[in-house]
Amino acid sequence: MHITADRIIAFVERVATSIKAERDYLTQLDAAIGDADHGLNLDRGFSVVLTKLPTVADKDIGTILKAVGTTLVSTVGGASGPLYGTAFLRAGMVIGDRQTIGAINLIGAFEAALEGIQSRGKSGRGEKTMIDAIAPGIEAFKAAHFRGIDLLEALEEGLVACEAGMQATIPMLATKGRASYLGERSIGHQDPGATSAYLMAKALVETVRM
Amino acid sequence: MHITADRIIAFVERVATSIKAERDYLTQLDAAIGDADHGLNLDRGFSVVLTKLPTVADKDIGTILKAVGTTLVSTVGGASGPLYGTAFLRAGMVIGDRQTIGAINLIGAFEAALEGIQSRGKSGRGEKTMIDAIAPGIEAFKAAHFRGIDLLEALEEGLVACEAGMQATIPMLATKGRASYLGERSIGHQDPGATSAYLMAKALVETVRM
Amino acid sequence: MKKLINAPDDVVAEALAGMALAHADLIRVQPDPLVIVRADAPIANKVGIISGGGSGHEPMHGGFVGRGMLDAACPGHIFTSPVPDQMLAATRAVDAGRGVLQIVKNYTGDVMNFEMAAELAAAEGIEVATVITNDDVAVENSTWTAGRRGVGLTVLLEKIVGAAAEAGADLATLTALAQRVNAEGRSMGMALTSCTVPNVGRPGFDLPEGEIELGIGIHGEPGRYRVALAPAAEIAAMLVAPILEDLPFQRGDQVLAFVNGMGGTPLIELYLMYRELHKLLAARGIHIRRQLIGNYITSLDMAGCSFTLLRLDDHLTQLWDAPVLTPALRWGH
Amino acid sequence: MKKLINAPDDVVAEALAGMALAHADLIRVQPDPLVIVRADAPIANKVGIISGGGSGHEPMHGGFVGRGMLDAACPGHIFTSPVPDQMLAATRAVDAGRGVLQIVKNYTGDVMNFEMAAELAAAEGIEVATVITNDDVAVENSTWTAGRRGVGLTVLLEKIVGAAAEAGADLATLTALAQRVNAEGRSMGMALTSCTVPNVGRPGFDLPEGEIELGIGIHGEPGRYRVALAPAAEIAAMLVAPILEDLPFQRGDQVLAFVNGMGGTPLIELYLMYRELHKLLAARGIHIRRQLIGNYITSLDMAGCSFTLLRLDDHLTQLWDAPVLTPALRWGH
Ligand SMILES: Nc1ncnc2c1ncn2[C@@H]1O[C@H](COP(=O)(O)OP(=O)(O)O)[C@@H](O)[C@H]1O
Ligand SMILES: Nc1ncnc2c1ncn2[C@@H]1O[C@H](COP(=O)(O)OP(=O)(O)O)[C@@H](O)[C@H]1O
Ligand SMILES: [Mg+2]
Ligand SMILES: [Mg+2]
Ligand SMILES: [Mg+2]
Ligand SMILES: [Mg+2]
Repeated sequence: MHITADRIIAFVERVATSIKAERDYLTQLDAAIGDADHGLNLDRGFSVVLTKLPTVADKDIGTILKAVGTTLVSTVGGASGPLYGTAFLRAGMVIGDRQTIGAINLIGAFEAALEGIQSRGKSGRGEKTMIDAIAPGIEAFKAAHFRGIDLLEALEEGLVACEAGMQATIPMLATKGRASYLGERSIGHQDPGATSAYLMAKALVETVRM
Repeated sequence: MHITADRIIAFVERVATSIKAERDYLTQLDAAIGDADHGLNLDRGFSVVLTKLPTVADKDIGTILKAVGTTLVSTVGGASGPLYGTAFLRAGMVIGDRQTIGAINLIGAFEAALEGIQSRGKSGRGEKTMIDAIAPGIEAFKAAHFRGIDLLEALEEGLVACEAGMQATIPMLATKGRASYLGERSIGHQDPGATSAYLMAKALVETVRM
Repeated sequence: MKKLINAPDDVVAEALAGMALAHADLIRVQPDPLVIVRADAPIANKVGIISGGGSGHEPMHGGFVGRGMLDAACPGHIFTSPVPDQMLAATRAVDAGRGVLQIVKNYTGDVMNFEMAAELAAAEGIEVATVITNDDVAVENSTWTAGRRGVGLTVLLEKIVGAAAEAGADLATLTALAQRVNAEGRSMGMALTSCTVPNVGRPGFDLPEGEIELGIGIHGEPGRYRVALAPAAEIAAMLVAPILEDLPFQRGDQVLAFVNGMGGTPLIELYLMYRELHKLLAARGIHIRRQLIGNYITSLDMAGCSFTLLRLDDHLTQLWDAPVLTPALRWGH
Repeated sequence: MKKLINAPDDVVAEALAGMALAHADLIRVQPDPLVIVRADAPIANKVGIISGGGSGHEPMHGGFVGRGMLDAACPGHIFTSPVPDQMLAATRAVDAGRGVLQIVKNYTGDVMNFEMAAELAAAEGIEVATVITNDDVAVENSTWTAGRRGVGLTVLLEKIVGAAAEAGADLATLTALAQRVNAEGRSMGMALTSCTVPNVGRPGFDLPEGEIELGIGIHGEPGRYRVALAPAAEIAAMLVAPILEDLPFQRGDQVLAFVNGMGGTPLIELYLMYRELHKLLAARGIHIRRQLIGNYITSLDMAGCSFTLLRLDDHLTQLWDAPVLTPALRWGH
């Protein structure tokens, strides 16, 4: 099973829709341990992404993802702007001018994206950030793929791990991002960035499933 | 029946006690149509008056009343400071160095006090101020006295008129003082100054009655 | 009530002590009777300019004491006129033989207390003149009422008259100038919330979430009208219209536009309101020649703002631009 | 939510438009990407000083653009770091060939966005240095966390470094100076109330009548500790103790004492807090050589305050006293 460029476009559109729908929920999560803007930030960014998509609609997947990344960097701001922006940019760079991609390309793209986030954010797992949803998701997807499982099913396994990772941020003590200023008081709240990362993963699975 | 200087001291003390007891009520009335300080202002002034009374305890009535007046001018501030201050000063000037006074002296003192308030405040009856309690009170007291009634009873008649005058401020439209800024919205509230004037009149009757 | 205070009764004295410590180069605070005096007062050969009123309007008036503005300010208790003893002490402290001008906001209490002080000063042989500001168009001006309140224009008037005094003008000239400024300016204010007097402990009036007070003064008193909360553009229009009509301001007029915060409204909203004011005036052909934006004549923690417009000519503009060095306003030195 | 605004999404742009109209002599506002630039930038032969961060902290940073302070400021959305495009545009607008210094408050988002901008500017051949302020003692400084936040000290640093840049210092000298100021200053803040982000429409957190947040930042985030409301003297002590311990400040030190309001607290309370601060420092033998009191780095309509202490020597004092002419700070001209 392969994913075509127009599926990638559909994926980005679905992310935008999902972020808009969950905007207030994400912002609310951020109010508890941050500054109440995560949903606003991402929705602002993905709204602009939607207006930019037509200009890359007939382009290769790398170009599409890099356009998403640059737009996010230029419009989101906050911590999540550079992080998600870098993630999409790096994924786009790895995929390059392909018009269709398979599981192996996806793994490469995911890992490049994660590495981009970690080096831009100087962060790792267990710090109560988006990484805690993304990293286990990638691992599970990769493991499933190497067990020989079909792309969609492997992605679904990744999504389950991603969701578990998101929920696992609740008991964590934040050591990166704004939530870290709260010290012990950050415990007991789900990380907004881990939540938006899960929404993106969910959008990907839904797009591939369609 | 005559009123002695130590009765006047007792009267002033009773006013101070009554103002302190009704401080929040007066302030609340002022919150509705003024700036929520009338009780605070008068209580501040009469508290200082209490500390000054010993210095005039053995003096004539005029000296006592003038000391009250000067102290009120120097400590109350707002509109009520100059007004009540002037009232006590003028009353003291009219009474002069008497050690006891009767109804005729009281009438003279009341009228001088009222005139002091009116000329300092450039105000008259029907403007929703302390004058609307004071003026009818004086008139009724005077009428009762000239009907040949005893001092205490005459004062009691005055007090009834004073209270009615106070209540009559409720439906009035204010045209003087802060309440006038409210225009029509001043209607329906009892004037704080008319209320404190009534409290003073009540204190006088109670002192004489004792 | 949540405030950064110790005991409600000590707020004014403690805040003034803080001011005195912070600005010892510009002012000194004389206790009992409480007066804020320019550090180098009296200034030889200069008419003294004094003002005062209830506290709770900070930085007014104490923050305007200094070179090029006030020589002394008399702070009353919160929202309560000061007592004559204070104005008399201020007058004595700043008189240099050329007389003293009292700038008084038109409130019954202020007017009467300053009047008594002026009588006492006159008895001591000090020449005193008084100018009463009454720029608030929310209140109808009628001989049957206490008249209009003095509000935002007072700040501009103190700056302009202070500059003229610094330049050596005599008492009669300053009085006439102050009267002219008062005649050429108008204000109107609004509140989003009430304010809480420390000694009272709760807001002066209730203002539900969807409502605002229009035509407020600066003492936490309710306004003339209660209307529905509206976008900034509409609120600005409600404030500007009665100001323009009243003077009236006319096409081609040049003005000093003053957007004042009531104490609890952040600067970002005041700048936003300034933009609305600018648009409304531009549409009427009125040119903003100078501006002042910030919290200058406040009502404790009230959220809201007021607009003041003062018609300018070259002379008033020069006086406005003249150097001023006070805790709250400083430029040109 | 009661605010003087039109649509929540337009607050920043409209307020900046108001600022541009009001201070056209000092600044210009470049749209898309949004940057506030000194009116006469670039200044020949001067290192450019830029800063920026989320909006909602007015007058910071836009109010500090002008002679003797910042050359440009990049305003993000409310409480959201600006994007690299803005810093790149600011860098281009102020670079006069001697390089540009970025002053960045230590927040993950700010740091990353400025970092990306610096990479882009470097690629264009503009020399860029970055100094990160992290003066907030409420946050433990550990290599395992995002580190301390940059708060009040940023204002003082921008003034001091701006003065040195105006005097002609080169980029390396300015970077070292900024690092020194950052090393010599500490801050701590508290909130009486939360604040309301226009786009959110309700307060960021609930703070019951009898409680305050201690160790807050400037983004409406909850603080480190929630404690009972206390008299001003006790609150001042709670703010001062961790500041003094941390540097540590010592008997005989001379300091610049900065009492900052969070936006909704009136000046009368800030002066009262200054008195408390003065008393606490005097008792420890620490001398206040200079002071700043007012709303300079705010959190929208939050009520509360912060203290910042900066250890001064003669050199820093001279730079602090040097002329500054910006919308929010002006003296010495
Ligand atoms: N250093 C970091 N590394 C990875 N993710 C981070 C880091 N810092 C913050 N994040 C993520 O960013 C999210 C917050 O994003 P957002 O609210 O948009 O930005 P800001 O914190 O600047 O307001 C957090 O929930 C967290 O998941
Ligand atoms: N011109 C006036 N003549 C007579 N009484 C007045 C006048 N102005 C105000 N008052 C009285 O003063 C009272 C208010 O006193 P107070 O609250 O102490 O002063 P302020 O209005 O300055 O706050 C009013 O209720 C009214 O009775
Ligand atoms: Mg956030
Ligand atoms: Mg009153
Ligand atoms: Mg009063
Ligand atoms: Mg943010």
